[in-house]
Amino acid sequence: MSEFFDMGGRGLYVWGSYGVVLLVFIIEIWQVRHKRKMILQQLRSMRELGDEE
Amino acid sequence: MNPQDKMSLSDSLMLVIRRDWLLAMRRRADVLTTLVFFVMVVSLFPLSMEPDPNVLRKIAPGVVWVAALLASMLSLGRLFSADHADGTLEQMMLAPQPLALLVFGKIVAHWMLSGLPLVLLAPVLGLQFGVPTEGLWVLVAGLLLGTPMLSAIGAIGAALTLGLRGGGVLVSLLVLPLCIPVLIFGAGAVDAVLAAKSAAPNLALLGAALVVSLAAAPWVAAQALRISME
Amino acid sequence: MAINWFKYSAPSTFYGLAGKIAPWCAGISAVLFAAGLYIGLVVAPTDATQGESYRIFFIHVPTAILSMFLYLVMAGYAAIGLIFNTRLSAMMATALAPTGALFTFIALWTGALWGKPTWGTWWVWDARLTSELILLFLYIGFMALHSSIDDPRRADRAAALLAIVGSVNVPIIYYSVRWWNSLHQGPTFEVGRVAVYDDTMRQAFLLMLFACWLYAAAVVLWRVRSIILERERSTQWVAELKEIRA
Amino acid sequence: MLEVNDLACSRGDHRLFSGLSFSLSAGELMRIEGVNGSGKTSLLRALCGFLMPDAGTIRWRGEDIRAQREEYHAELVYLGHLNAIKDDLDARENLRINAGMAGIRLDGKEAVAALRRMGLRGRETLPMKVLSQGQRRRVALARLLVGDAPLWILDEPLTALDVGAVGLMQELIGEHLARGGMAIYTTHQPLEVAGVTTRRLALS
Repeated sequence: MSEFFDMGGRGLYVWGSYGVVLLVFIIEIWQVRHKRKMILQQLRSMRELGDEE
Repeated sequence: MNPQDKMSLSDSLMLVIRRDWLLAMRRRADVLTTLVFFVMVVSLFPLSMEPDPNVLRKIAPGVVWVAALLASMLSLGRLFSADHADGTLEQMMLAPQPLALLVFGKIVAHWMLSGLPLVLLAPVLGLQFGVPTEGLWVLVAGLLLGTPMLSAIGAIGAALTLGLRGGGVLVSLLVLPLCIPVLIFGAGAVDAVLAAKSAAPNLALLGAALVVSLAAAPWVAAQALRISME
Repeated sequence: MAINWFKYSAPSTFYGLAGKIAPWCAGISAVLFAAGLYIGLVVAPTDATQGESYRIFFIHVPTAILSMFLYLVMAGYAAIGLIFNTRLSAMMATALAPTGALFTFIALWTGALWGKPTWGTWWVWDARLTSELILLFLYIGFMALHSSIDDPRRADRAAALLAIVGSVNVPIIYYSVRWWNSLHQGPTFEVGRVAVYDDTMRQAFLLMLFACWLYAAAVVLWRVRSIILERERSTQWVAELKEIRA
Repeated sequence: MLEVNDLACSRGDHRLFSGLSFSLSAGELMRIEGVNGSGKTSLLRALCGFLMPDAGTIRWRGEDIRAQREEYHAELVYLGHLNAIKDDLDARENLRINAGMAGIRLDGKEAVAALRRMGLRGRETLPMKVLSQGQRRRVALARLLVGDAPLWILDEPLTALDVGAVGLMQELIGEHLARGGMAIYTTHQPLEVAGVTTRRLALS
């Protein structure tokens, strides 16, 4: 197992690559979800203001 | 109105060029600023390193080209912004001539005022860097073919960023990547001569790119102006 | 039976459609990633000349290919939006840009991590890495222009024109950089070059390529749903959505 | 001559007006009315072809204006909020260049005559910098005196003008209509031409 993570002494480079990819994907998915949450919230509050009128 | 009072396409083109020239002559400081900026950027390089003549000769074409690129970015902000601010651009778009033609005129004027002076000054700067005579000729030839392209491609960026906050920085961000081939071929031509090879392929590619960009860029910039003026 | 494409080009229809397709893309993408990573990192044999570090290939090359592909797709949508004045196309172009830029960034990052163990430098001025760098500038330019224009319609149209000009320039830039590179260093020095001699290598590469592609599709569809809501906020159909009434 | 059919325009994603139809023929004068932000300027800009309408058509002599841009522009004079005047040039140079841009060759004498008609005698060769706002507006309006374009589109032409100049404008528009021209304008000040009924178009 440790041999697998060592990658013939190149572990830092290989895992550095795949790790950053994972990180970027997580950030992007979080950002997309966050954006959706914000816009839904905004639309709901717009709707509530509209109902009061 | 008499028919001879109407203006032909070439008359309109000349009018735009003459107008921009006249306006620049009333404000010579703007033209000089660009030129001084160009000289200053080029002169900073030897000061930032050990002035080894061999190294200087090697980096000279790249330095001169990068400085020319930056200097023409600097002057791009003025290409349409003054005309936009005072309403002249609206009138230009309502001219009975194709807008692309008038934009072409503005590109030519911009090149004569900001590109041509750089071309004329470049050999002097080349001498400072110890570039041999044959290299200087190729440098001038390359700049002569390349700087009109910078004005043409730059016009697209200037038209797209018309009237925007921070337009000056944005225009460089948009235009510089598109100008990279010009830089590669232009500086490559001088490199080739310094390495005792022929500069012809580089210059031929520059020439071809010049023809294509002068044919396409005014039209694209005209479309960009229409979008920006909406 | 003819499909009515115009029906799907209406933001209101596409909003629902995208919501149905995106989870499938994401799910299949996850399965393909799992398979591709297993084959690529465990099954595929060690490369004779580059050792284990060649395994970066399985992520570097797919993201590099997709970064260029996404730019062309983005420019295509932008062109359709500019010519036919369809609002949805412009929204798709806007949604594609961030994902394309991130793929470009990944290609650059993994390229640098490949260069270090293989040639001893973090950065090589080879054709692919240099073009990727310029591509990143083009993506950033697109997003910067779009976000600095307040009027959304002008922003769509101006950015579309820029994307089209950029897509004409991408091949010119790529070949000029390649040509410049061949004069100075010779073509042997290229990141991403691996002699694929084993079937498992090919399988892993294809799996990863499709996984990345579907990932991009899922994220872009999700993002475009938010953009649609934002741009259509004053319409009746948005007000009637159940996620807003709730 | 100018026909507008079912026109709809918006700024950004905000709809200004829709379903607007009218036509204007030789000798007619039309005033666009509406409160601030009702889209008066946008309508005029759409009529010039700057602004792409969301829906509807604008025809000149029976053909869409976008299909015949250059021909249409030759028959149109537009004066907007901005004067299109360069501070670094004098009044005569400004007028000659602006006329040239509109495809009209103007010699020095003709330019001076037009400027004098606008009440700028003695100011013809002064740099624009030293002229007042009203005088600059007069230089811009002098564009109306050169050329023979039948359609005038004027956005707030009376801004910064004194009483005398307003009278002059009324006179100029009257002459233009008598020649078979047509004019469409917006204004917040009274502008009536003797013997012509002004048609009114209200934007809400």
